Amino acid sequence: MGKETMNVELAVVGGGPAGLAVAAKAASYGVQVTVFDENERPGGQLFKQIHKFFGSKEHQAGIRGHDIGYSLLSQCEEFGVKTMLNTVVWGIEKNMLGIQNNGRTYTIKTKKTIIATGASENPLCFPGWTLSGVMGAGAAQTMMNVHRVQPGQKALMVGSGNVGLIVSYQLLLAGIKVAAIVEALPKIGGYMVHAAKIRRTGVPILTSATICEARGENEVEEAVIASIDEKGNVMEGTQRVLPVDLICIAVGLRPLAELCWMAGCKFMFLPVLGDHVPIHDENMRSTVKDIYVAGDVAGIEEASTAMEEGRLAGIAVAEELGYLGSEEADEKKNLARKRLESLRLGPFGDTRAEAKRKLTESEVNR
Amino acid sequence: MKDRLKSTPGAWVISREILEASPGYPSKEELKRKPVIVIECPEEIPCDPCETICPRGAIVVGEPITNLPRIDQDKCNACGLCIPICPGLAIFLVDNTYSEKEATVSFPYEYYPLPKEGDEVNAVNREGEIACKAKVLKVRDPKSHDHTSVITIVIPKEYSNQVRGIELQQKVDKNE
Amino acid sequence: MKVFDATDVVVIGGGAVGCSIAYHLAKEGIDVILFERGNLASGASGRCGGMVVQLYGRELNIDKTRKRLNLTQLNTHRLLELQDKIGDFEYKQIGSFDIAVSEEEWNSLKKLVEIQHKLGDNEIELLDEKQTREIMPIFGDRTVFGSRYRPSDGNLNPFKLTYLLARAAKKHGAVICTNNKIEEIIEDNGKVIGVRSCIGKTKAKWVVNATNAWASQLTKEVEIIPVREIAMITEALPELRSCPFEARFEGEFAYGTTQTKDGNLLIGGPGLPTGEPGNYNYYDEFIRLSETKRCAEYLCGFFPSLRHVNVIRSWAGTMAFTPDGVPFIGPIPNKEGLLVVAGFADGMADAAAVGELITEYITQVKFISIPMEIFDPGRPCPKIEWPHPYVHETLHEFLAKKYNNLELANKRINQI
Amino acid sequence: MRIFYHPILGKLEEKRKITLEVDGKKIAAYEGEPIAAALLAAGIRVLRMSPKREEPRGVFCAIGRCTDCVMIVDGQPNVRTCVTPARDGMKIQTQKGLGKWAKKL
Repeated sequence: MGKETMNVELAVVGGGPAGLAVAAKAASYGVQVTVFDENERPGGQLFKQIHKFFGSKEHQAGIRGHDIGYSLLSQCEEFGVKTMLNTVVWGIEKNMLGIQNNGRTYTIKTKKTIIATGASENPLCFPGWTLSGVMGAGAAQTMMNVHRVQPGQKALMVGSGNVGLIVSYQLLLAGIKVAAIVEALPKIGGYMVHAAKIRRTGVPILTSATICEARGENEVEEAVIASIDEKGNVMEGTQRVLPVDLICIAVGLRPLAELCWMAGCKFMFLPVLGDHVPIHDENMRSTVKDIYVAGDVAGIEEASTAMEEGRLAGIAVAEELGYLGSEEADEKKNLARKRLESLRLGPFGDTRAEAKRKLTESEVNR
Repeated sequence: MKDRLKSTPGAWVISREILEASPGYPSKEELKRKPVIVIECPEEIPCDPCETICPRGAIVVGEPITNLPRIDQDKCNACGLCIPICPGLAIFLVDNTYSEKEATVSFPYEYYPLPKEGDEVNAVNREGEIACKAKVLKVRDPKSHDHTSVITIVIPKEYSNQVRGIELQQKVDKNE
Repeated sequence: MKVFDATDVVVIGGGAVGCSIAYHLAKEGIDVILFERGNLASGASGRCGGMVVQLYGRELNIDKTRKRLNLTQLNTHRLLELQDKIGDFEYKQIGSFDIAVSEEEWNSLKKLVEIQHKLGDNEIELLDEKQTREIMPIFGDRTVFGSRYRPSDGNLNPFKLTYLLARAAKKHGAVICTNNKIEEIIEDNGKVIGVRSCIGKTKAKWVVNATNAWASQLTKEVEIIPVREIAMITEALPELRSCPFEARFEGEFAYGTTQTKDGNLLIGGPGLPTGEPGNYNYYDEFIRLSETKRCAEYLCGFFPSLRHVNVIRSWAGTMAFTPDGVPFIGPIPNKEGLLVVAGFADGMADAAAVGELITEYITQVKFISIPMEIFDPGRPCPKIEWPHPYVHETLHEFLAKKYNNLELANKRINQI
Repeated sequence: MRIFYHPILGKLEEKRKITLEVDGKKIAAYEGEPIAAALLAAGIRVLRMSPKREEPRGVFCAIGRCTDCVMIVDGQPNVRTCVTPARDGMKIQTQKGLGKWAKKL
């Protein structure tokens, strides 16, 4: 327990897409920003997104996630954003952060804090789920796309949301065979185009199907899958044994909002956005003074929205700190909000847009 | 080959009718008449790089961004710039005028290793089933494609409406 | 909803104490419904350290202390029996310390133990520094003058205790209804006739308010002082030969540690003052950075080797005190059918016995012989004068006084 | 198995090679990569045995949240190998149960 104290104008907790976007934006107006991240390198989960992003030109559509990551990093560098890596933020209180770096504890005094801690994957329990070789789809993605290591040779994907579909595709890119994708619902959860490109390789997508069991001595050696009826019960006689050594679980994400809870933010339960989500206003400000949220911690969406939310928060903070006039800030914020809106259109975006509206229009904000 | 797992029918497949009814899909006449861009994008997702990249303004998404891309076949000269930019890998180029009996299909491909020009490969349909033999005509992988190669294969004309790719060139364990 | 229409006894509060009451009543064939506003053990039971310390604090009011001890000693026996009956809740009698960290404290502790021995509490031991360190080798160099040690104290898993009690209660026919807040205890002419919750009214002959720190919100007649406590838990460690212990910190209420069966070390102590004065803000269950830091720093002084151990979680909870420090257990005067069970600083040290005591009262069948009078919620409760009852700083001062009051101590000693 | 060639990420970048000692055996690794990645590349997938039932566990979340991948690193148990960078000469042991602490507690 050290007694060292540092002063930071804007502290950004989490150096993923949202955090870096906030940092770059706020710093571009002159705010002194420090980003804290637990990992050896910044970028969060952005560097494992090696696919081209959807969206429009302003959202950097058609550009691969990791390239967006590099450009964000260089922007941060250009504007003099400081980063503290291998640093855990373990506590928060008003305008104070508790951090741990290299076994030492420090206190950080901040004027504004952005919590952009992202999300974690939901687990799924079935017999054998603790075996080595059963892992989150994002974990497999990290291993192959960031660390360049194959997490297995032959995989079963559980879940057909965009994460399940994209990671299945990336497994194929990394030279890993995909035995099947199983989805408990009668319809796939992700985009049709993602499913289509996987289907072109012959990987079967089995809907109304589930994993029953993972088997193996120490590691996964085979998976048992089966069809399920409308009530979710396994239909006898439909069980199949697949020889796989990797089972990826892609059954959704939930916000990593511990720091928001600790800070005393008010929450709203919104299953569409992953779970309990910190209530925030249309400037991404939480219900606690001087604390902002951005990205998946403020509701599970995807990296493009995370970055747009980050930019919005960055502008709002720069305004609050007096680096931007209110007129100019309003204009910029409106543009950012427009870009966000356009990412929340269509049958996939509507429910999220509605949930986000509930958050920003919550009475607690007033 | 043991009995392979069959994908659940209807679970993901976009029926030919839906595809053909979508505004990015060319008409039968156009398909016959000239090389055409085929956009297989029947879901309203917020995405428009195909519109942005088209130098002739032939692809229009417009506002809102979730509109399905529509293509003006008269403006389109089938340059194929939209194929590698599509994040969904959903744009193809079909040329039924290649020769009397043969057509070409160009499609995006990101797997390793790439086939070589002149290779004999298996062409696959949207379900990954082998449809016919094909010959690789062109493999284009310039830097601007950002690792999405565009491969053109020559196939018998009657398959030009179903072939949308080739079998992966990875060594596949035939026992499974 | 028929099942909730009427019953013999309604128990409010699903902590260890409430579940124990439901279990003991159901076992005697009495119809009982337990209502809990959150989940079982979501209040103080699930946030405590699970320490079963039979005599916390250094209260020198010997009469009260002795009577309290009767109850907690009985509880210790009953916990052992319960563990055979309802399942393993990891209760282990591993002893507990009360440590003196100053010369002054050491002297008062010596006197206290002497008196306790005179009163027949032969179990309590006075250990000098060397003996203390022998039993608990992980103490660092911080001055430890000596300790008061009770070998039969111990710890348990409060979640398991609560849930096992609830399960056993259900087995005997009790109904457990969680996530249902009781809005009101309904009275008619000085007689309690039931409760009202969001699912409707439930008629009952008896209502037991076992909400501890929240008791005065439903029963205005009792005054409960809620005290915010914080806790932290470390990663699982090998057996530290670490007894539960308490030690005062700069005149404040005690900090303590205890190791769970899985090896995690639970550490806890008083939280910092929060909220605006008069705002009833004691029920503040947010944890703050500064208080976790303070607590960790203090305990690292005792156990320097724990400096490189990771804390994996921290939280805050609410303890409850009565103005005179003795729990309220029993009927509320002029409110026929209403019983209050509240004001335990450590419910684990009372849960099993209190269940029996209440059952005994309701069934009028005596099978234990602990006089309930001293716990009478209607007793004249000597109130300490505070500027405002819910100002945190004052409470800390109050508690410090309560534990340190040498003048009162000397007076009492002279009386013996 | 390492992915030496990736169709999108290209050739594996050469980084400084280091040596880790895992349960007495030496394995090669790249400096700074997470220990868990180095072990996976060396085909080591079981990282610890659970305390109660002594069941094998491996990498699960790979972002430091689940603590399923903890091992004894240089005498310190419960080290999250998925977020701990590999350094030359590190001594890594499969953690059995709560593990043994080299430092006295």
